[in-house]
Amino acid sequence: MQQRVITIALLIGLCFGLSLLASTMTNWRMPDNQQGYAPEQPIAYSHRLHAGELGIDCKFCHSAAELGRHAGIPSSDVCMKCHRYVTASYDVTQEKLRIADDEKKLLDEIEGKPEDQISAETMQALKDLQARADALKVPSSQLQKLYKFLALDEETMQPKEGATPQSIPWVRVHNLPDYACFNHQAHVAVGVTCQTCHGPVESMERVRQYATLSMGWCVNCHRDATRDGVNGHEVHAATDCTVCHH
Amino acid sequence: MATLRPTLITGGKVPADVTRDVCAPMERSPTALWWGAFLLASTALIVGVVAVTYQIAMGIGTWGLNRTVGWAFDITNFVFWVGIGHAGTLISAVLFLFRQKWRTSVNRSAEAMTLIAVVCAGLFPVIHMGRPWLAFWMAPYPNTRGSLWVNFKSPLLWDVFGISTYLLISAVFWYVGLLPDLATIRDRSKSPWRRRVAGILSLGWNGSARTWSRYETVYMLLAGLATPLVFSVHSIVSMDFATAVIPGWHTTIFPPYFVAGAIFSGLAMVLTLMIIGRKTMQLENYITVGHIESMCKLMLSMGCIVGLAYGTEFFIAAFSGNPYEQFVFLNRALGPFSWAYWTMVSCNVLVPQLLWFRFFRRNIAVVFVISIFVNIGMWFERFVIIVTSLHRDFLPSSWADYAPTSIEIATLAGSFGLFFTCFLLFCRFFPVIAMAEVKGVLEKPRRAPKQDSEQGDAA
Amino acid sequence: MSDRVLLATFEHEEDLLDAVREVRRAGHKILDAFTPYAVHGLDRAMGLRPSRLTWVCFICGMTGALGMLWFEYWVGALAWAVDVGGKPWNSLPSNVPVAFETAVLLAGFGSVFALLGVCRLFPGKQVRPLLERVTDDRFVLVLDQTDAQFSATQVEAMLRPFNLLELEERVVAAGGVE
Amino acid sequence: MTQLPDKSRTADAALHSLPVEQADASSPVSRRQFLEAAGFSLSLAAVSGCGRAPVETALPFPVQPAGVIPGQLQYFASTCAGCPTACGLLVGTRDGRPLKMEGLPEHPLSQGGLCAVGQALPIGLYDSHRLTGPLSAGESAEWATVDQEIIQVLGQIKEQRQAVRLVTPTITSPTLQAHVDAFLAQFENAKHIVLDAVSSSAILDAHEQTHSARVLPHYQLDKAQVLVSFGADFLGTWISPVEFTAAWSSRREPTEEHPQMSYHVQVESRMSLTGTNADTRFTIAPREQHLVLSRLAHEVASLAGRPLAVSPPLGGSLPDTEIASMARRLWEARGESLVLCDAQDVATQIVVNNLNHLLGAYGETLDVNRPSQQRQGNDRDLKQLIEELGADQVGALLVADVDLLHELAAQPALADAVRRVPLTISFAQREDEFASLAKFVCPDHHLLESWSDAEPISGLVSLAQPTLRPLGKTRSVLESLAAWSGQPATTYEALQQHWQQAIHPRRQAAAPAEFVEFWERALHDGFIEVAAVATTGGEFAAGAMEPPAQHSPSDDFSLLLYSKASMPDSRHAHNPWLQELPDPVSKVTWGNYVCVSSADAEKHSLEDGDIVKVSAGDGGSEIELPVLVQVGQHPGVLAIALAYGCKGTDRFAKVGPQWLESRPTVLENELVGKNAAGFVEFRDGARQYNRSGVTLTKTGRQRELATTQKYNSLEVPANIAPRGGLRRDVVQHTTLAAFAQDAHAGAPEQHHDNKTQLWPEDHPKSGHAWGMVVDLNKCTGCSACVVACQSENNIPVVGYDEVRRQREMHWMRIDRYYTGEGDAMLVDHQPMMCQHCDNAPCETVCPVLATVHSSEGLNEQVYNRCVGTRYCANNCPYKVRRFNWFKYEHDDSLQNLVLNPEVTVRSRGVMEKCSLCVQRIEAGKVKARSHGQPVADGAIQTACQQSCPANAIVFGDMNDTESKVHAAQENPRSYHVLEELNVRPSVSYLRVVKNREEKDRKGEPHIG
Repeated sequence: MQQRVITIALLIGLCFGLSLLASTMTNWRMPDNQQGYAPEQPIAYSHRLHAGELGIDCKFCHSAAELGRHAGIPSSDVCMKCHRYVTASYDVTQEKLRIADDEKKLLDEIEGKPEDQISAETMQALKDLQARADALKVPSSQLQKLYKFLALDEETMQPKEGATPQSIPWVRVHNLPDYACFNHQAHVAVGVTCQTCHGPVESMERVRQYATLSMGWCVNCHRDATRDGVNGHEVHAATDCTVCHH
Repeated sequence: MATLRPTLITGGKVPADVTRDVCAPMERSPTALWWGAFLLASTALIVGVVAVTYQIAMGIGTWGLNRTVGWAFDITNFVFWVGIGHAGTLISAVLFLFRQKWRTSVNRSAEAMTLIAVVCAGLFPVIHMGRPWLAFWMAPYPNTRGSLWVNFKSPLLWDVFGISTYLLISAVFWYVGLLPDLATIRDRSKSPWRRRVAGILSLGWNGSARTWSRYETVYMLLAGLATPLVFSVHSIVSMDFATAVIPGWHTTIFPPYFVAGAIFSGLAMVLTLMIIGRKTMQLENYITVGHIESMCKLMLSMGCIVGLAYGTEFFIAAFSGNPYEQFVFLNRALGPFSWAYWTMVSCNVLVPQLLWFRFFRRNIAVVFVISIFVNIGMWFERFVIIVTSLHRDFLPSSWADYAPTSIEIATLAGSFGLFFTCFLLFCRFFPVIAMAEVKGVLEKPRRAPKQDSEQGDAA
Repeated sequence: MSDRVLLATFEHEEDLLDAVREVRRAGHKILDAFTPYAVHGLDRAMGLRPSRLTWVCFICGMTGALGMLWFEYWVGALAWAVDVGGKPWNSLPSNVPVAFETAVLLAGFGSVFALLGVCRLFPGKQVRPLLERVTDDRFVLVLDQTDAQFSATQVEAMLRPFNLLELEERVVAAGGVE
Repeated sequence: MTQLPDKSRTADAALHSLPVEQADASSPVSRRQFLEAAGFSLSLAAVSGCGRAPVETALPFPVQPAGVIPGQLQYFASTCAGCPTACGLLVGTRDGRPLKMEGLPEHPLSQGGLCAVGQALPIGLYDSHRLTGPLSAGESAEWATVDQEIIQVLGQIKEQRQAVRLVTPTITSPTLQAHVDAFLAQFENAKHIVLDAVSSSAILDAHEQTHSARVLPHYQLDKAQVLVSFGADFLGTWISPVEFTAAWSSRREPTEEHPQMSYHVQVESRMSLTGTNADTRFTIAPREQHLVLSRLAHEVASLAGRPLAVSPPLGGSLPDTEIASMARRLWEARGESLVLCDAQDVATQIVVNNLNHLLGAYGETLDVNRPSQQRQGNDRDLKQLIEELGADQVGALLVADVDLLHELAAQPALADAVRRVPLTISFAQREDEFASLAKFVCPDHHLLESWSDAEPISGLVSLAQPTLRPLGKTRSVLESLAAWSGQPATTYEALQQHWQQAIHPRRQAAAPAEFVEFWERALHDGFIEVAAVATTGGEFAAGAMEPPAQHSPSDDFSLLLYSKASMPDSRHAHNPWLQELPDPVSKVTWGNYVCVSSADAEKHSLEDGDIVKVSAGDGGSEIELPVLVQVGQHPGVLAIALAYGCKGTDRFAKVGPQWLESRPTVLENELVGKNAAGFVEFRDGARQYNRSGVTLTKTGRQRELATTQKYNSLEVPANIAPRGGLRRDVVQHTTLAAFAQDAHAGAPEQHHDNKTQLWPEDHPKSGHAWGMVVDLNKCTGCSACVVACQSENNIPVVGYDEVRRQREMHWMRIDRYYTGEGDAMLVDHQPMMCQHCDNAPCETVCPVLATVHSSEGLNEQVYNRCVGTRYCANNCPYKVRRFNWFKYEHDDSLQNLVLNPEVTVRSRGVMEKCSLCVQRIEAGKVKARSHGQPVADGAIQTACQQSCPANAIVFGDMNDTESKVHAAQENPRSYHVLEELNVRPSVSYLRVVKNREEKDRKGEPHIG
């Protein structure tokens, strides 16, 4: 009798544990495998928006990828190339455009009409639009952070007195161990796309480690590249140890 | 029809006596002598553990090695213990195949010694690594390195397979041999816990004739497997050196030379233990002077083979006309480490020559002393081979000296501690003599005569 | 159902051997014999056929050797051919030692586990010894009483000349005398 | 934070299991069983989640400087200020920090070479022991206050017309010199005293007499066919070693077509680096120099048909025949011959000048019109200063870039005298002996932090530019002086101003007329050639040659004070790389010692490491140091290196691993080495680095020397040498005569066939096949490459004890062998690094594939795969593998800035070795590929090759038949070390050719 109870209990435990395992199988990782790592960033920069919707080329910001070992996290002044002028968030700018259109429509309606013939509703509508426009928050909270790091005055976009610009402490997503050395230039030069290793970044709101970045993953890609070539032309992707380990 | 058997066991023992005598040490509480020995051994063991812990915490630098002499005490101890580990299998397997019945009294303890020695040996390849916690990289397991396996061309990897196989097979061999005796213990022991433990360990052995016949077959098979194994293992160990380019290592005679040396040292260690054991456990009737003498004969022959090997090395060096080779051997005999070399020669070649004389072979005290000498000599053989070859190799600029540190000496002591601690525990908790086998070789007492009619019928 | 068996206990292996021969000559069925050590010739006397464990051993050994040889070749020459000291990708001599060791390992373990299997030996197995001393210094012959022309007295008469110590009847559960 | 999801999961597991347990709470057994079950499920849950690496943030520039590419090395041309030689420098900076010093290839003097000191600059920069701000009376202060106080005190001094003395070593910077003069001009009684640790003032004084111009001639060794040097260690430390090495080695390259090379005789008392490389070497007692030179002059004069009036006395340890032949060869090569001498005795130097005049060296191999400004020390001024100080006549004493008290240790009273000086200012970067007494310490920049310029040779001006912002609140001497002279200016402004006024007008026709372009050209190239400053006089007026004084023989020793190539002066005493760099000759690291000749060692039964007391006759200064028995040293001579025992070097006490049996690098209240400057005496107007009447006594104590080489000969010990196996031909020799007949002369006869392979060669090297060739005939053993490698490859400093235990970590070592005896002795220097064998013994034995062969012929060592069995090191015939016996510390976060990010920092327990700078190879390949071109020959240089002053190392692709390395391997002199092992190295060596008659090697058969 008691034996049976025990066995049942054990079975329950076992099934429970197994089910638990099964549930986690999806993100089953070898130790040190950082795949899927998507830390929160000091500024909620959206690659989906910039690289995706706005279609900015990766190398516009990560310009060093063509020139050296590191793709490099762009320095904050790169952001300022646009955000000196674009200070509002994406939705806000869109909203503003919409309001402007409506306002224009209304104004067209009342074009040349004398004061007294303009209906109260229209006036009200105009007022409402005004109110909506004023309600819009400019600049966006995220950009404010940027300006703060750069110690810029939000109105004038001029450096604040006495304040020195700070580096933005981005959290590293793709982080190889110190004994492994990946050279971006080498790969970009032969036309390996960023997505090959970094995945569909243009669709990521917050950047996530896409590949396992395990040695096997690198080596197999090198083998395939040597066999099939990279988009058309032939390459020799060596699998010598010291290509990465020196 | 009744075959004549030589007197192997004295004192006119009958099976019942065997059971009693052999089980006695397990059943009575340990003697003061045992406690003393155990205390000594375990102290040495603790010293060793401390030393190894310190070394692993600090780094290999706590050994006296340098850029030129990369191995010294560590691998010396390794080869030494592997060598010790060879006698057991030799006695139980090889002598079994050669139908040497006298082995039955000593094979159990010899096998135990083998097991323990191989464990001691196995430690050193691990702790001698710069990063012992990565020792598992030596195993060919599937990995995410795409997929990077191990180097099957490296003798060190052969070692990994050789030693682990040897350990496992000897363990199985020992345990299988132990089964009937465990059953005996189970059936006769009074204390319930021993009954229970022996019951589990004996796997429900019941001495059925069917089981016995299969058992015999398997035992024979294991012996047949263990015999080539024992030769292969030390051949592989010798290849660690033989396949290298270093003069003094790069020698084709190493495999036989090492195997002979291994058996030599193993026998010496068995003798040392047996001579102590038979005294302390009152087993003089089972391990008789006859046993000791026949082991002495074996040891003498092995000693001569080893001596021959020493000579051959020099001859080949001279014959080869290779100045590096020649220099290494001159350096061994006359260089900074000549003291070690001559210790080796005198202990391994000169001293054992006494065993040509029956008087010495049958004189327990003398044999004991000789066995100790051989143990020392064989340790130095490995030391000489490793250190003298390394410390002065090709480029004079990188010649270096070697001196052990306290840590290394403590580690060596620790390995002896481990060995004796385990062996003492074995003597305490296991039948040191294979009862079932000894019973089989007892001298048969007179039988009551049978009726002639039976005879007639039979005829 | 249950069997009634007859246990004949002897003191010396020769007695047992002779008794076994005698009993078989008389055409009685021997269930089993129990001895403290391996009695030579008993298996022949009882007419047990030689064990087939040697084959198990051989097959395991071959598997080990060939399997390992292939694995080493695959690792060295196919999976990731790495230049090691200018040695050939597939260098047979250097593959032999490991292959050999593996062969021995598998052969050894294979035959031992086969033994435990066929003899149904496993930890925690309950044994009801027929006689305490069967693992000490007694030899027991177990005869089946169920066959037709069996009679205890006859058997006793038959065995007495072989210094029979005692004869005992026992009822055991089906499935042998263990 | 990334742990969270996993944690929560395990928590759930515990939660869900609760009700079930209550249901079954009745029986204790089942509870226990149950908990096991629960525990099991938990463990599964735990397994299901794996840990994350710690969060790492990346900080980009807020605003990125133009041209900076993250992780790319950028080179800036500059000038080395490690010593007054002012070699051209290429500073490699990465992400804004200088990492690697390289030679400036176009530089006319150093020609791309850089010495060990230059290579070791970075670790001196990232030194936490440097002063970070000014000190006032030992307390750290603000610049403003310090300036204020100093200006005020200076004001008083000006009023009271007190003497102002500024002591510096030779200043090659024209701008700084100008500001020094300007500063001193404020005062009525002010003087600039030039103190060189190792001064050559006698040479200048001699030329003042013979050429009526106090100049140091510019020695042009590249023009010298016959070269006789009396004690001048010009390849090691004398005046401009890098320049001289380049020049000297340019004449050491005999080819099959032109089997010619220079003839170099060295006459010296101790074994100097130059001596080891000479074709012929004689040893004489130091005091015989004058005598021998006079007799040589006599011989040459008579050859010239202008016999001297007085013929010098006979005797001395150099036979007439030798002197005669020396004279003959000098005379035959007149116009192309040169005599050098390091004597600090004007009379002797006058003889040298006469000799060189007779040989027509002036204008050919000697240039006094564009003199060298690398040594300006004036010892007479110094003597005077000491007297003034003694008499309390100095109001203000300013000392820059030299430790006055350390160098003048012979004057015990000096310290008190300095204390009595009203105003003492030190510009020291670290608190040295003088600084610790000085009222004010105004620390100077490290040279990589500040602007500067130099004019080593009149007419060659070069610029030094800062490569990072000053790490501390330091200030350049120039700025300090400017501030105190009342017209503060930044060094940059000062430089431009001075160049505009003084340098630009001297421009050559080719140079840009616009100053801005002129400046930019100079800045880009690092140097620019201008018109030399016209020197007054320069015409030879034969000074009277006084006959040498006769010396009565005595049993007393004569003591030689020298400086090591690895530690030329005390400013580098805090540099761990240089401290651990083996001396090129003795191979000893960490400290100085007394070199004793073998004969004397035998006589006094001395062995290496015996501590002896050396005391000067006057009973004044004495010193206790361990002995080094130095072969090739003249009997009766002791030699001790200067620049040791510097204040603050006890900081190295704990360098290297500390464990149960380790010995400290610096003993209790001692320093690294001992200061031997106490033996320097003033004699006839110059500081003398040798003195006689020195006694030596054994103390009976011992201190093992930390040498990297224990056995010093190519010949194995005779008592255990097999027949025909006495000598090992790892270094092969031949003589010029033999070479002229057969270019393959010197190759041992082959006993082996290394064509046929045991197994099929199925490892084609289709792409590149990297290889290296080292020309042993050019290599002088200067050891610059050792430090270059250390700096490039993050090689740790391991300290005295580890070196003593033969565990030094240098990937590149230089083996030094003595063979033969006396004058016939041969000394060889053999750079030894991983030979990258195609049949590498180390690779076969590694169980985990941590060292394997690359498809380009490199022997790869993968640190992160290594488990540290040391089997590979055992099996390496060249013993070039280095093991990390301990975790060598990288705790000093400032010092860690020196680490090269391209090279992994090895952890404890792994093997390492020369990788042929594979990181540079990979970078070079990527660079070429991204431009779509093949790798050009010479585009990839290894660290050792780049900086080799002798140009002895060639590296490249052996598959490229056009490459230099391929050509070098085709050279008849090329051979492999231990060829008979058929390990097929990728590194070859070029046989040594000595321009001498064979005297040793009496038909001794060789290994090979």
